[in-house]
Amino acid sequence: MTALSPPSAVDMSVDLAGVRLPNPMMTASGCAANGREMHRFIDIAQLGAFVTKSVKAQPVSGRGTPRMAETPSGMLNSIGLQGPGVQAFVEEDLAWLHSIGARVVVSIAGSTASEFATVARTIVRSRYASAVAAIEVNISCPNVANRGLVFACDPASSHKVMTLVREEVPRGLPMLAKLSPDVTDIVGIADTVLKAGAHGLTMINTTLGVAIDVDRLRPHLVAATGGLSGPAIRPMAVRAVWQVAGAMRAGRIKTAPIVGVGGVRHGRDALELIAAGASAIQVGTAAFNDPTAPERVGRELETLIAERGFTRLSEVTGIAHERFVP
Amino acid sequence: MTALSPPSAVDMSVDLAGVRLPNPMMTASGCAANGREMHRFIDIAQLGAFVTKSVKAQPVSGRGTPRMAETPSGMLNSIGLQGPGVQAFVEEDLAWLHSIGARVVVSIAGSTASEFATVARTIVRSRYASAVAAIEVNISCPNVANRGLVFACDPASSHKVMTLVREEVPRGLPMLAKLSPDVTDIVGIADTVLKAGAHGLTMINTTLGVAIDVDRLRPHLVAATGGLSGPAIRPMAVRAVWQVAGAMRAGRIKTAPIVGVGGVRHGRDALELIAAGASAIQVGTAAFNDPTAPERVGRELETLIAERGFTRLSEVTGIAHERFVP
Amino acid sequence: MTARTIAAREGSGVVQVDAEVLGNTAVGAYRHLTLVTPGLPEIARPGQFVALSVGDGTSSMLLRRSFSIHRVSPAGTYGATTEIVVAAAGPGTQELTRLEAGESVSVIGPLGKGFPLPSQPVPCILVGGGYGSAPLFWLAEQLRERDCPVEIVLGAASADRLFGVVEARRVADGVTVTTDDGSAGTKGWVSDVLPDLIARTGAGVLYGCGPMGMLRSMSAIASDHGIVAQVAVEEAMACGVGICMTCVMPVADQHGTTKMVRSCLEGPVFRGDRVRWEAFDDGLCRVPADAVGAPKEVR
Amino acid sequence: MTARTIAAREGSGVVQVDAEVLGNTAVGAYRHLTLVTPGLPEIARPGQFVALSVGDGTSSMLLRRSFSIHRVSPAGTYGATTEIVVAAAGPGTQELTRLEAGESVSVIGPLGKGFPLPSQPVPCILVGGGYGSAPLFWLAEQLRERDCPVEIVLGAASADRLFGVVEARRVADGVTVTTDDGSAGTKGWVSDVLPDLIARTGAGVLYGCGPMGMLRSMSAIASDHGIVAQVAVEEAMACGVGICMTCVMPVADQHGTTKMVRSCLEGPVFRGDRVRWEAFDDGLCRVPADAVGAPKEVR
Ligand SMILES: Cc1cc2nc3c(=O)[nH]c(=O)nc-3n(C[C@H](O)[C@H](O)[C@H](O)COP(=O)(O)OP(=O)(O)OC[C@H]3O[C@@H](n4cnc5c(N)ncnc54)[C@H](O)[C@@H]3O)c2cc1C
Ligand SMILES: Cc1cc2nc3c(=O)[nH]c(=O)nc-3n(C[C@H](O)[C@H](O)[C@H](O)COP(=O)(O)OP(=O)(O)OC[C@H]3O[C@@H](n4cnc5c(N)ncnc54)[C@H](O)[C@@H]3O)c2cc1C
Ligand SMILES: Cc1cc2nc3c(=O)[nH]c(=O)nc-3n(C[C@H](O)[C@H](O)[C@H](O)COP(=O)(O)O)c2cc1C
Ligand SMILES: Cc1cc2nc3c(=O)[nH]c(=O)nc-3n(C[C@H](O)[C@H](O)[C@H](O)COP(=O)(O)O)c2cc1C
Ligand code: FES
Ligand code: FES
Repeated sequence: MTALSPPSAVDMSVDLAGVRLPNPMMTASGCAANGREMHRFIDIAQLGAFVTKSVKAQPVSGRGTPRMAETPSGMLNSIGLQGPGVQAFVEEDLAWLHSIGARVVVSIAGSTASEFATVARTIVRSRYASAVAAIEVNISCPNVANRGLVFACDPASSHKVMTLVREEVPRGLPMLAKLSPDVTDIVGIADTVLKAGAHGLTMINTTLGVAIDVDRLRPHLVAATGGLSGPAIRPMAVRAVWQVAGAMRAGRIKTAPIVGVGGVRHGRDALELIAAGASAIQVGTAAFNDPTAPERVGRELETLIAERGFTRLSEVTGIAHERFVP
Repeated sequence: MTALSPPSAVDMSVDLAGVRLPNPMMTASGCAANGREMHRFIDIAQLGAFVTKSVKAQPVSGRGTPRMAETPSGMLNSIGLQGPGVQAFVEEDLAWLHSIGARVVVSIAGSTASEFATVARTIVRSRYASAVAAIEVNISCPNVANRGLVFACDPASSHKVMTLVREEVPRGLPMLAKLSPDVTDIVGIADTVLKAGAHGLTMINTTLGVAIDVDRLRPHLVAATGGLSGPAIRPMAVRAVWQVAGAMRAGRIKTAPIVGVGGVRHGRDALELIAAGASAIQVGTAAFNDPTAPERVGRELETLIAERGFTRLSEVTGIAHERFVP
Repeated sequence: MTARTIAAREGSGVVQVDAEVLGNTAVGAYRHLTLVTPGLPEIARPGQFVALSVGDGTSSMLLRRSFSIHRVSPAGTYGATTEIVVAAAGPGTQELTRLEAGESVSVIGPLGKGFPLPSQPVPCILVGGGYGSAPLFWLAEQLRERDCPVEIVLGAASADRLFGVVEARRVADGVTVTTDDGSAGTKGWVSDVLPDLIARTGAGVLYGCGPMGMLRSMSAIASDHGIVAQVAVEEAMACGVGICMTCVMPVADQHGTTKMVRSCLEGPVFRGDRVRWEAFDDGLCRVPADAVGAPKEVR
Repeated sequence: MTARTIAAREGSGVVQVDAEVLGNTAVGAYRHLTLVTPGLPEIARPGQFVALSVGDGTSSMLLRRSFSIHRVSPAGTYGATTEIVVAAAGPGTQELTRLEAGESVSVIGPLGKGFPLPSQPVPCILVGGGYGSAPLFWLAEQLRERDCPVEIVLGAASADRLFGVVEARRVADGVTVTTDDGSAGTKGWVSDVLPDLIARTGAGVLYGCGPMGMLRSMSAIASDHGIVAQVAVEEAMACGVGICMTCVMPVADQHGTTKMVRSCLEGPVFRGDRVRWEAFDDGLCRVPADAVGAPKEVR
C-alpha cells in the first residue's frame, strides 16, 4: 500500500463469499466511526473494506458517560450503539463513503428481528448501494423482546434475525453474521446462522465485563457492564476462529469465510487469526492507539507472509489446522 | 501481616460459610503448587487460606509441552491437571500443609462425577482433615462421559458432581463450586450448584483461548487450546461476581459467599472484586510474576480499605451494588 | 531517536508523529514536556490538544492520553516543537511524566476545535484551573494581537498546582490568583472573583479551561452577565481523534437540539450556554430525556 | 534507586530483590548485565539461574524470564552483584536488554539445582552453545579448585554468537571453538569435536549448557563413551520458582521411572542419560506412554 511494502508480491486478495477484496484488512464496527475521521490518517478506500458503526433504524443517543474504562491490554465500552439512524446514515455517511470509492461493509443492528430487516432494506435499496460490499449483521446486541438477552446468545433469536435479513439482501451481496463469544457453544451458534443463510461469519464481538471505580466504589461505567475488547481478548478470538474453522474443516458445519476480529494490534496478531482460519481481518481497539493500524497491520501481515515463503494469503488461511498433530 | 501493615486496624476477617478466616487472601488453585515452593517467599500459613492444585484420584502426568503461552496481560496454560493423585497428595502435600499450620482449601477434580466424590472422601477422611478449611470443587474440567465437555458448562453435570460430593463432605466443612466463565448464563449455573448444596462459589476459572505460533504456523500449545488467565480477564471475573452477587441481592438465587479470582495483581484489583460482591480473593497468575503477591495484595487491600474509612472488610463486600444507580 | 512522521495526509489538518522528547522539567506539581513534532505547530491553534500514547507497544495501556497544547513553535534549533503540561494523575500520565529527553512518544495533533477569537477588540477574561491554564497564554497573545485587553485568572487547590503565574503577568493586562487553601492569591474559587472582574473590565468573552465544576460556574456567571463563555472541557477520551465515541457530552446546537456530541471533535471548546450542565452529576453524565435518540422509557 | 529485598525467608535458599542495574554492556550479539542483588551471591552455585520480571508493573508481559547466572560476587564496591548474559530473543528479553544503569528490575534467585561437582579430580569437558557458555567459567573455576583438568568447548552459529572465548582461555586448560559457518574456530558442531576430545583428555564428566539439540547429542556421546553428562536444559518457564508447572519434561529417576518433572526445580541441570530425549520433536515434547500418569488411551 505504501513505499514500505515488501518487494515480494504476495497476492493479498480475498474472496469474501463471492466478493473480491484487494486485501484482507478492515476496520471493526464501532472502532472507526463512519470513515471521515480515520480518513485523515489513512486512505480508507485502500482498505479491503471499511466497516461502519452498527446502524439502527432510528437515531440513538447511546449511553451516558463514563462509557469506557481502560483495562489491562484492553478496554470496556458501553457506547450503546449511538448513531444517526439509517436514513441519515445513508444520506451522510454512506454517500460520503461512496464518493471516495470505499468498499463498505455496513454493520446493522436492531432491538427486534424486524428492525434488522428494515435497516437492511433501507441500505440495499439506497442510491449508494453500489458501495456496499457486504452487510454485517451485529447480532451481538440486546433483544428487547427477550428480556434484553443478546440475540447472538440465543440460537432461535439469531436464526430469526438472519432469516429476516436474508429476505432483504439481494443475491451476490454477502451477509456476515457477527458472533458474540459469550456463549457456551459458539460452533452451535455458527451452525445456526449459517443454516439461516449467513454467507460468512465475523468473530468475535466484545465479551462482557465490569470495572469498578475503586475510589467511588461503584461501577466505573454508567451502564455497569460493558464490552471488553483489545489485545487482552485476542486468545478468545483466535480460539473462536479455531473452533469454528475446525468444525467447518471436519464437515460438522457448513463452510463459509470467517472474518477474524479481536485484539489485533500487529501483523503477527492478524497472522494468528489467519492461520486459525480467518480469511479477512478487522482492527478495532488498536485503532484508538494508532489510527493507521488497519493499514499498518496489513503491511506487516504481507511482510510476514512473504517472509514465510507464501505467495498468496489464501494459502495461509487455516494452515494451523493442517500443521496441528493432536 | 508485616511491619508494613497500616497502623489502622481494619478487621479483615472473613466468614466463609461458617468457617472464619483471619483475612480474605488465598492462592488460586494450580498457581501455587502445593505450598512448599511459595513458602520460600511468604509464610503461607498467614494467608486466609492456601488453595491446593486440583487433585484427582490417580496420578496424572498432565500435557506435553509447550503448556503455556504468554498473551497480552495474561497467559494461556494447558497443564492438564498434573498431580500425584489423592493418596500421595494426602501423605506428602496435605501432611506438610498440616504441619506448618496452614488453613487449606483442597481443590478437587475428576473426569467423572464419582471421581470427584472419591477424591473428596479420601480428603475428608484423611488424618490431616483438620487442616482442611474448605473443599473447592473444580467443575471447570472435562467430563469424559460427556464428550469432554466441561462439567461447569452443563447444568446437569454440575448438579451431579455437587450432589455426589456433598454426600462426602461433613457438616461444617464448606464446599465451594468453582465456575467457568465460558457459559451463556453464569447465574444459571450458580443457581444450579447452590441448589445442589454448594456453600459458596469461586469465580472464575480460566476462559478458553488459543495462541498460534506465528513462526511454525501451528497452535503454540501442544494441546491447541488452553485456559486464559491474568489481568486480561479481570473484567470478566468482576462481571461474573457482579452478576451473580446481583442475582443473590435481588433474591433470584440463594445467597452464599463468593470467592473472587481472575486477574488480581494489585490491591485495587482485589478491591474491585470485593466491591462487586466477593468475600475473599484468590491470586493466581500474578504470583508467577511475584510469588509474594497473595500476601502483598492483602496488605495493599487493607490499606485501601482503611484509606476509604472502613473498619471491616465485610462492609465493602458488594458495596458497588448499593452505590449503583441504574 | 529523531522524530518520525507516521501520517500527515494533505488537508487533513492533523499529523501523527513519533515525537522526540526534547525536555521534561518540573513546574510546581506538573511536568512541562517539549516534544519535537514536525508538521504540527504550523496547523495548531490555542485550545486544540494532542493525544499521546503510552509506552512502546508492549505497555498494557492502549488508550491515548489528551493534553492541551501549551505552546507550539514551528521553527527552532530543534525544528518544530509542541509543549504540554502534564499532571501525573493515573498510571498513563505517571509513565508520560517519566519520559526522558531523547525518548520517543507517539503524538497526534492538533485535535479538536480551538478557542474562537472575537472579530472585535473586546476585553476578555481567561480563566485557568490547575493545569487548565496551559493553553491560555498562547491564547492571550493572539487576543492581544487583535487588541483585546486580556485579564487572566488562575485558580488551583494550592500554590503548587497553579501553572504559569509568571507567564500570565507577561501576556496579560492583569492577573488574579485564587487558591482553595489560600496558599497563594485570594483564598477561594475563581468563581468568587469573576463577577467583580467582569464588571470592572467590561469583558465581553470568558475563556476557560479547567475542571468541569469550574467551567460550569463560569458559564453560569457569563449567562448572568449576558456575555459568552467559551470553555474547553475535559471528558474522558480513549482515542482523541473521533473514532471511539467515548468522549460524548450533551450539547445543544443553534436550534436548541441536544445531541451527544464528541468532545474530541466538536470540542473540546464549547460555548458554555450550549452545554447541558445539569446532566453532569457526581462524575456521571446521563443522557437528557430531550436529547436526540434518548432512551424512550423513563427508568 | 538502590536494591531492595522483597523476600528472603530464612533457610529458603532463595531471595527476591528489586535489583539495581549496575551495568549493561554489549558482548558480541549479547548484553552482559550486572545487577545489585543483596543476599543472592552468597547462596548461589554454578548452573543455577535467576528469573527476572519485565517492566514496572504496567507492562503487558507478566511472566518471568530465566537466565543462567554467569557470575556472582558477594562483596564489592557496589555490594553483592549477579551477572547474566542476555540474548534479545523476544519482546521480554528485548526490554531487558534495554535496561540502563540505575534502573530497577525484579530478580529472584538463585533458582534450581546447579551442576554437581565430582568428588574426585576427574578431567571434565564443559560445553557451551551460544550464551549457554555463560555459567561455565565459574563452574570451571570451581572444578579446577578441586584439581579437575578442564577443557572448554564453545560452539555457536557464528562468531558473534560465541560468548566468553577469552574468559575460557583464562579458566580452562584447553579451549576448542566451533561455529556452524566457520566464522571462528572449527566449522561444525560441538558434537563433531567431542569424541576426539574425550578420547584425548580421558574426561569423566561432560558439562553442558545450550540448545536442546546440543545437549541431546552430548548426552548420546557421553553414553557412547560410558561417561556422565550433566546438562542444563532450557524449557520454557513462566515463573521459574516451581509454582506454575509449565516447565516440565520427562526425566527418569534412579529407578527408571519417568515423571514429568519441573525443570526449574529439579533442574535445570539433569543427568543426560535420565532425560527422555526421544519425547522431544520439532519444538514439542509429548508425554512418554510409560510416564507416571500418562494418558491411558493411545490417540
Ligand atoms: C481536551 C483535554 C485536554 C487535557 N489537557 C490536559 C493537560 O493539559 N494536562 C493534563 O495534565 N491533563 C490534561 N487532560 C487530562 C488528561 O487527559 C488525563 O489526566 C489523562 O488522560 C489521565 O490519564 P491517566 O493515565 O493518568 O489516567 P487513567 O485513568 O489511567 O486513564 C485511562 C483512560 O481514561 C482517559 N482519561 C482519564 N481521565 C481523563 C480525563 N480527565 N480527560 C481525558 N481522558 C481521561 C485516558 O485518556 C485514558 O484513555 C486533558 C484532557 C482533555 C480531554
Ligand atoms: C534455566 C534457563 C536459563 C537460561 N539462561 C539464559 C541465558 O543465560 N541467557 C539468555 O539469553 N537466555 C537464557 N535462557 C532463555 C531465556 O529465558 C529466554 O530466551 C527468554 O525467557 C525468552 O523471553 P522473551 O521475552 O525473549 O520471549 P517470549 O517468547 O516473549 O517469552 C514468553 C514466555 O516464555 C518463556 N520462554 C520463552 N522462551 C524461553 C526459553 N527459551 N527458555 C525459558 N523460557 C522461555 C519466557 O520466560 C516467558 O515467560 C534461559 C532459559 C532457562 C530455562
Ligand atoms: C468503542 C467500541 C465500539 C464498538 N461498537 C460496535 C458496534 O457498533 N457494532 C459491532 O458489531 N461491534 C462493535 N464493537 C466491537 C468491535 O467491532 C470488535 O468486534 C471488538 O472490539 C473486538 O475487536 P478489537 O479487540 O480489535 O477491538 C465496538 C468496540 C468498541 C471498542
Ligand atoms: C498454570 C495454571 C494452572 C491452573 N490450574 C488450576 C487447577 O488445577 N484447578 C483450578 O481450579 N484452577 C486452575 N487454574 C485457574 C486459576 O486457579 C484461576 O482460576 C485462574 O487462573 C484465574 O485467576 P488468575 O487470573 O489470578 O490467574 C490454573 C491457572 C493457571 C494459570
Ligand atoms: S475520544 Fe474517541 S471519539 Fe472522542
Ligand atoms: S517455571 Fe513455573 S514451575 Fe517451573
